[in-house]
Amino acid sequence: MRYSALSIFKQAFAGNLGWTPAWREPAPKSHYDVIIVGGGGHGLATAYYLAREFGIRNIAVVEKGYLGSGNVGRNTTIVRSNYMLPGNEPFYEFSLKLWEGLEQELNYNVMFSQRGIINLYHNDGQRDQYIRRGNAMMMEGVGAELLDRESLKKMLPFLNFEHARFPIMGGLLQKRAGTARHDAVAWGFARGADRLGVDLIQNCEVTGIRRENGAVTGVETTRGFIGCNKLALAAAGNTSRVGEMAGLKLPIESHVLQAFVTEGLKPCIDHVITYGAGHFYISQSDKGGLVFGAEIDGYSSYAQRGNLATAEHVMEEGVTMIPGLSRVRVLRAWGGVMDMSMDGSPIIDRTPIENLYLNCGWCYGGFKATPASGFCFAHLIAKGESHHVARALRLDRFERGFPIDEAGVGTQPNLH
Amino acid sequence: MASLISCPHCGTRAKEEFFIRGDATPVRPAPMAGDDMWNDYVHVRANPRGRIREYWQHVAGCRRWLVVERDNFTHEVFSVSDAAAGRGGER
Amino acid sequence: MAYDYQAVHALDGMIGAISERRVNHLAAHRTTAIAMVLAAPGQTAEAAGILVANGEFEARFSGPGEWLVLSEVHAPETLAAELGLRLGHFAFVADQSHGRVALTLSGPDATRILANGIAVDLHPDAFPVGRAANVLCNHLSVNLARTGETSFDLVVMRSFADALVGDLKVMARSFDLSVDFATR
Amino acid sequence: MTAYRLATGGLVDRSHAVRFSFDGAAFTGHAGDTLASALIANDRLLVARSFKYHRPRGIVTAGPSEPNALVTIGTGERRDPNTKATVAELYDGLEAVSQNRWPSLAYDIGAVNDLMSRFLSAGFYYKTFMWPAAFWEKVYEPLIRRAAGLGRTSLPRDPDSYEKSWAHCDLLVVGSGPAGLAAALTAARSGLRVLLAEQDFVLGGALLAETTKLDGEASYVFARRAIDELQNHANVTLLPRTTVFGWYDDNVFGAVERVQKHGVTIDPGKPVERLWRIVAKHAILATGAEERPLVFGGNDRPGILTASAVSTYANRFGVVAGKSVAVFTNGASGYRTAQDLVAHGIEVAALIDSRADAAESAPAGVRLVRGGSVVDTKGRQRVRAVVTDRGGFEELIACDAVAMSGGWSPVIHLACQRGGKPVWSEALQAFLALEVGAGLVTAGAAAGHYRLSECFEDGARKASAIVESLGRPVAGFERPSIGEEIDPSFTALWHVPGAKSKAFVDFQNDVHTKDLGLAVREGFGHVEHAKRYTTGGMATDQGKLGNINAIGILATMRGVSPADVGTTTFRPFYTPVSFGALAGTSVGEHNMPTRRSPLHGWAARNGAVFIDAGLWYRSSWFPKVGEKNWRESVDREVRNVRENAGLCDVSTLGKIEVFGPDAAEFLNRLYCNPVLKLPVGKARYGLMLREDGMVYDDGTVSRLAEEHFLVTTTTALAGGVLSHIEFAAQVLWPELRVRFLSVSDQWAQMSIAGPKARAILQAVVEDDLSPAAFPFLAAREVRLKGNLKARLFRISFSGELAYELAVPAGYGEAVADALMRAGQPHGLCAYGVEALNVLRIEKGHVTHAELDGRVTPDDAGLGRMMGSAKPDFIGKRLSTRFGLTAADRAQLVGLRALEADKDMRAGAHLLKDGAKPSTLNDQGWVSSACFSPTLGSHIALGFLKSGRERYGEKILVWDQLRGVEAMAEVCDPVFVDPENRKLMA
Repeated sequence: MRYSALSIFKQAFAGNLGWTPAWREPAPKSHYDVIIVGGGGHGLATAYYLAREFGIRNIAVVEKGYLGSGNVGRNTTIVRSNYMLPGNEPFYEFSLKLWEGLEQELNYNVMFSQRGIINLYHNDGQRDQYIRRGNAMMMEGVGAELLDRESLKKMLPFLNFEHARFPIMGGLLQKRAGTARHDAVAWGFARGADRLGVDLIQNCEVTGIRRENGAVTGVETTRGFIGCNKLALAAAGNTSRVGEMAGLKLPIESHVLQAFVTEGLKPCIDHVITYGAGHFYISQSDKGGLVFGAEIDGYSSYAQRGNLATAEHVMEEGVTMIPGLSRVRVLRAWGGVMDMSMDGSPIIDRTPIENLYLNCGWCYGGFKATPASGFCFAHLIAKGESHHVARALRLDRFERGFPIDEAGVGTQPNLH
Repeated sequence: MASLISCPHCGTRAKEEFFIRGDATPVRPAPMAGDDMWNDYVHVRANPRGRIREYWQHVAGCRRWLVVERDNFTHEVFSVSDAAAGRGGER
Repeated sequence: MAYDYQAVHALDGMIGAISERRVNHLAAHRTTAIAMVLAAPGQTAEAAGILVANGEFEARFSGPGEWLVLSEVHAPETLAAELGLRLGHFAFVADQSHGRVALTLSGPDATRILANGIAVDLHPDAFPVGRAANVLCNHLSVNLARTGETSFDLVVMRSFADALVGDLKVMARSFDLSVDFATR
Repeated sequence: MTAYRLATGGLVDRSHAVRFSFDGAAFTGHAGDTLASALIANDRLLVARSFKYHRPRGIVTAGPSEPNALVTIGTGERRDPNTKATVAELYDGLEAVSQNRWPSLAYDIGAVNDLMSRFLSAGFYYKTFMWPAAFWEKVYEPLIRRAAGLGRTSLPRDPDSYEKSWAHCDLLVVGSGPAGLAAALTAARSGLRVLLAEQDFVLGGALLAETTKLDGEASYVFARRAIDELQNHANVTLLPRTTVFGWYDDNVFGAVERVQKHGVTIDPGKPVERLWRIVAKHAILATGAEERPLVFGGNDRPGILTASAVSTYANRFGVVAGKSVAVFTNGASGYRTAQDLVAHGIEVAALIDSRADAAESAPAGVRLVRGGSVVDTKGRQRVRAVVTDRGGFEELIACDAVAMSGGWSPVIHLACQRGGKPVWSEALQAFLALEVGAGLVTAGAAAGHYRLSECFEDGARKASAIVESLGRPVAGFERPSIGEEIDPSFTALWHVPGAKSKAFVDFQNDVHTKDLGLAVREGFGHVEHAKRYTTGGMATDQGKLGNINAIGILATMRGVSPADVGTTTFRPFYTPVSFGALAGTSVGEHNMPTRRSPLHGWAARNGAVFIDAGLWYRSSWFPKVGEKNWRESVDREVRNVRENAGLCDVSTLGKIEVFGPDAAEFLNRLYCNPVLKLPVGKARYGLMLREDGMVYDDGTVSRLAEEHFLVTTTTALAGGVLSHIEFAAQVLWPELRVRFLSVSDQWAQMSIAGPKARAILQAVVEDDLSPAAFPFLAAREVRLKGNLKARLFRISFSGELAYELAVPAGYGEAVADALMRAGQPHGLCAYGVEALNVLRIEKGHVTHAELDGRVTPDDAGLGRMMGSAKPDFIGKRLSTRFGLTAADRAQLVGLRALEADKDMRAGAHLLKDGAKPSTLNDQGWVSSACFSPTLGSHIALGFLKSGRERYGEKILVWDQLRGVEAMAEVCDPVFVDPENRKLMA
C-alpha cells in the first residue's frame, strides 16, 4: 500500500489495523532470471533497480538471516561524495544524486538529512591533501568549501581549539553530505523491490553454487536448490565465503569495524564531523544519540563484535576533538564485518566464471554507496557492461596495475 | 585474541603492543615466478571464516614478527610462534 | 676558540631540585652508560654467556638475542667498546648512552602506579625481581626491569623521556610521588 | 503525602541528614539513600517524562535497569544528563533536575503527543514527512530532533579527569550478593587472587534488602561480616561502585569505578571515574535476577513499581511509595512483597494474582484476588486506583501505589556479549547463559538458582571448581543457616489481556503492545526487525526490563515459543559508560606523546617557531626582529643558505643501523636501486618500494664498514620503515644474516648547507674536509675539535654544498652552538623546515608531498635509479604491470607561475588552457608550491599526465576551492643549479 499523510490519517482512525505487510514472504521458486545473494542494502537496491530500471522482474534475493541484518543495519549512517580519485568520485556523486531523490522514488522516508560533513585538518600537509580532494570534487561538479579556523570556531564552537595535541587548523565541508536512517534504507528498497515482484527470501543461506560446464546454474540453499540464469553476489563481509563456493579467490579480507551510540541527548551536534588527527567521526541521530566510530580493529574477523582497546582509542580521539563529550555516556557498541579490499575501493564487475557477478570490497564505506551500487550492479547484470561511473571498479585492476588507493597505503587492507 | 596475545618471547601482552599486518599464508614467490603467482601473493586472499594464520609484530616488545594462529569467528587463539622459526632463520 | 662540549640530559630543565622526597620516588639517572647488544645470527647463547651479570654491567632482555646493557661503572664513551672487546664476533654493539634515558621508580605504590599504564601483571609471582622486558606504558615502549620488591627501572628512548616522566606523574597522582635526578 | 519514610528500619543513617534539590525544590534524605529512595521519601513520585508521548513517569525499579527515572545531576560544567536516580548515591548538595519536559515536569506541552498517539504509531515517520522533499531538513527534521533526545548538554569542557588501570586476578566475581560472596569467600580462603566488583555503593547485593535471617541475624549483618573477612585477605581486592560493563576476548573485562561521583567537592588531583581493564583467569557472574514488570493497561503511571523495588525501598531504605499498595503478581514474589509491606505496617489494598490456581496464601488481613488481573489504572501524575478484571467482572480498587511482579529473568547480559546465545529454559520461563565460552560462569540467581540457599551453594560450588582447576586445595565455605526462604516461581504472563489503555512494554521509548502488533502485521515480526521498527529495547536501559516481555508478546502473536523468537544481541555496555572514563588521561594535549629533538633547546634559544611533525616538534622558521611575517623569515633563510650557509636540525630523521655478513645483500633487496657495491665510507640515495611497485620511502644508505650500514628514513615513516625492514628480514629472508637497531635517538643531526659550509665545518672538525679528502657522498666517522667523535655525511637536500653532522644526542646543543659561533664570520644562520622545503622544491627534490603512496619511481622522475639488473628487490615484479608503466601516467614536473601576482598552492589541479573543468579533463595536480626567493617567482612541483613530454606548455593551475586560477609554464622540476655545480663544489 502507498504511504502518505492521508493513509496515516485513515489508519489512525481504524486503530492502525489496516496496514499491510511491507513485503511478502514467498517460498522460493525453482528458477529465477537473477538470484542476488545478500539481503542487505546493496543486494536489495540491486534487485530494486533491476526491476525498476532494467525490466527484469523474475528476481530472488536470498538472505541467510533477516533483511538488513548485515552492515546496512550496523553502520554510522554517513552519506557523502567527497572522494579524490577519478575512479571513485563520479561513482559516489552519482550515488549522492540518487540519495537526493530516494524518498520519493521509494515512497519511504529514509530520513536522508543533508546536514553537511566537515573533515578537520590539523597541519599544512593535510590541508594540501584536502585542497587537492576538494578541487577534485569541484572538477566533478561537486560543491566543496575550505573552512579556516575562525569560521570553524563560529560553526562548531564545541571543538577543541585550545588544548588539542594537534591543533585544528580548518576543515573541508561538503554541504550536501549527511546521514540517513540506515534500517529504513534496507526496508525501503525491500518494500520497493517486493512491489515490483521481487521475491525476498529470508532465512535462506547459500550452501553451494552449482555449475555446469563452468557456468553457474543456480545455488544450493538451506531451503533447497534454486536455479538461475545469473547469480549476483552482494554479500559484503561474507563475499569470500560465498565466492569460494564457486572457486573464486578475491582481493578481500574481512575485518571488524566498531560503531557506538550514546544515550539520547537534545540536539547538540548538527553536522557530520571527522577528526583529521585520527579516524574519529560523529553525528547525531534524529533520535538524539550521538553515533560515532573510528578505525577498524585491525585483525581478520568475522565476529560482529570488537575489542575494548580499540573502543578506548576511539573515545580518546573523541574527547580530544570535542572535550564536552567527556561526560556523555556511551550506550552501546556494535561491530560489522567489513569486506576490506586491497586498495580500499569497491569492485562491481563480472567474474571469470560465466553467469557470476560480483559486488564487494566496500570496506567501511558501503552505506553511502547503496543506491549507486545497486544501480550500477543492476546495469552490469542487465546489460553486461559497466555503468560509466563504475568503469574503474574492476576486479582485474589489481593485476593490471590500476589500483584506486585513496589512502595511498598500498595492498594492506587494514590500513585503508 | 582481540585483547591479549601470548608472545613466545615476552609472555602475555595486551593487543595494543602489536601491529597487525594480515594473512600469513601467502609465501613470497621466486623472482621469476609467473605473473599469476605474484598477483596472488600481493593481492589475493583466501579469507576463510575459521582457523587462520596472521602476522602480528610485537612492536612495543621484542619487535619480532609472529604468526598467530587463531579462529577469526570465535577469536580463540591456538598458537603464537616466531615467524622466522622453522624457516631457516637464525636468531 | 675552545671546544669543550657539555652534555645536556634529556630531562634537564624538565625535572630537578625537589624540596622533599616522598614515599614513592622517580629518579632519573644522569650518567648511566647504556649499550644495545645484538647477538650475531646463531650466536645468541654465546653472547648471553658473556653478558651474565657481573658487578660492571647488567644485561636486560629486550628481544631474542637482544639486550640492553646498563653500567654505572663504565663511562658512556667506553661501555660499547668494552662490550665489543668482550663479545668479539658473537655480537654487534651500539652505544645508546645518549639514545636512552634510565629512570628508577621505587616505593610501596610502585606496582599500583605502573598498573595505571602497563598491562603486564606485575605481581611478584608473575614479574619477579630480575625480570626485564620491553613493555608498553600508555603510548610508549619502555624497557621495564624489576630491581626489587618495590622498585623498577624504566629505560626509554631519549626523545620520549619527557613524555614518559609526564605520564608517570599522571599515573601516580593518586599516590605520593617525587621526581628528581638520581644522586650518586 | 502518600509516599514517605518509615519511622524505623532500613540501612540508611537516620542520624545523618543529607540535603539535595530536585527541580529547584529543597529536600532532605539520609546517608545511604539513592536519589530515588530520597525522592520517594519526600513524596516525589513524578520524576520524568517519557521519550515519545511525554507521559508522566515515576520510579519503577531500585537498580540499574531503571527506564524512567532519568535526571540530570550536577550544575554548570559538571552536569551529568540521563543519570538514573535509582543508582545515584545521595550526597549533600546534590542538585537534580528532570528532563524532556517544557515548561515543567508537571505541565509539559509535549504531552500533546500522547493525545496524538494514534497518528504516531510505530514507524509512522517512515511513511510520511516526504513532501515536499526540501522540507525534511528545514521543517520536519528539526521538529523531530527537538522533540527527541532526553538530557541536554551544550558540550562544555569537562573540569574533571579520569584514569585507567589494569588489574589481574585468578577470579573476578561480579556481584556481591549471596552467590558472589560465597564465591569470593571460597576463592579467597583457597588463596586465589580475587577481585570482587559491585556496582552498588554498598556491598551485599540482595542481602541488603532481604528480610530472611541468616544464622539467626539480619542478612545484612552476615554480608558485613563476609565483607570484613574479604577485606582482611591480602589476596582480595574489593571494588564497590564498580560496574563491570563488558566481557571481551581472552577473559578481559571492562569495568568503571565511580571514584568521586558522590559528592559536590571534587579533589582535582584525583579522577572522578576509573576504568579497570581486568585480566581474569576465571570469572563468576553473580549478578542476580531482574524482576519483570507486568504489561497491563496504564502500567506506566507514577507509583507503579516492580514488587522487588517496593520491597527494596521498604527494607533497605525505609521508604514506601504509598500508604495503600495494590500488589499484582503472577507468582510467589508478590506475596513476599505483600508480606514485607504488612510487616512495615503498610496497607495492602489487594493482592491480585493472575493465577487462578495459586497455592500461596496472602498475609493475614490482605485481600487476595486469585485469577484476577489489572486492566487499567486511574490517576494522572500518580496512580490512585487499579481496575481489576476477574472472570469478566471489573472492579475499581483504590490504592496509591502498585507493586507488580511478572516473574524473574537471570541477569546474563555480560555472559552473552561474546557471541554465546542465551538458551530458553521452559522450566524457568527465562533465558539462561549456559555454555558461553571458557572463563566465565554464572552463579546463583544469574544461573536461575533463585532460592537463597541455592545462591550460596551455587556460588561456593562454582568457585570451588575454579580453585580445583587451578590445582589448589579448596578451603571450605559453610553457608549460613537460613530462615524462611521462598521459591519465586511464577506462571509467565507476557501481557494482560483486555487492557483498557496503553500497556507499555518499553517504558522509556513508549513502546506498547499495539506497536508490537503493528510490527508483526507489517512483516517486522523478527525480533531484530521488531526492535528496530518499534525502537523497543533501544532506550538507555537497552531493554533490560522490557525486552523479555516483548519477546514473550512476539512469541504469542506469532504462535511460537520465546525460544524461537530469541533475543536481540547483548552488547557492551552493560550500563552506559562515560566517554571520559573510556578515554582516560590520553586526551587533549596528552592525546599522543610529544617527541623533542636533542636540538630543541638550541632551536628555542635561536628563536624558533615550532610546528608539529608527527609526534615531533620541529623548528619551522627563526624569525628575526623586524620581520613582519613567516614569509620574510623564510625568504631570508633561503637566500642566506644559497649565498652563505645555514644550519638546520634534521635529528628527527629515522636512523637504523644494519649489521651482519649479509647486510649488503639484504639492503640490495630492500631498496630498488643497487646497494651491493656501495664502497665503505660512502653514502647513496636510497628508494624503497612497496611490493606493489609504489614508492614507500626514501633516504640515504651509508656504508660505515663492510658489514655495517646506516640507513635513514623520513621522519614520518621512521617507525613504519623499521617494521618493514624487520618483516623483510624475519619473514621474507630469514636466511640472511643481518641485525637491526634503531639509533634515531642516539644522534643529534644537523645539516650545514651553503657555499660556506665547508669553511664553517672545518673550523670545528679535526679531519680534512677538502673536496679531495671528503668528496660528495663521503660518509664516515670524524673527530671534532675538543675530542668528540661524530659522524659526517656529505649529502644535500638543498642542492648546496652540504653536510650532515651527527653527534651523540646530549652533545647536540653544544656542537650546534659551537658551529653557530664558528659560522658567525661566514654569515651562518639557523633555518627551519619551511626554508628547507623551499630549498628542496627549488632543487626539485621530492618528499612525501610527492611520494603519496600512489607514485612509481618513474612518476617521480627516479625511474633510472631502478636496478632492473638486480635479480630481486621488493616491488620489482609488480612495477612492470601495465598500469604502472602506462605512458599517460602523471609525471613529476616543475611549474613556473607566469603571472607574478598569482600564487600557486599545493592541492590545485591542472587543466589545459580553455578546457572545461571535469574529471575527464583533469590533467594532474600540484603537490608542493612556494615562492622562490632565488628565482623571484612562484614555483611548484606537480604531477601532470605525460608531463615530461610537455615542458614548455602553458597550463592552467586550477584551484576553484580557493577561487584562484593561475597560468603556469611546465618545466623541468630542477629549478636551481641543474648541473649540480654548487652541490659538487
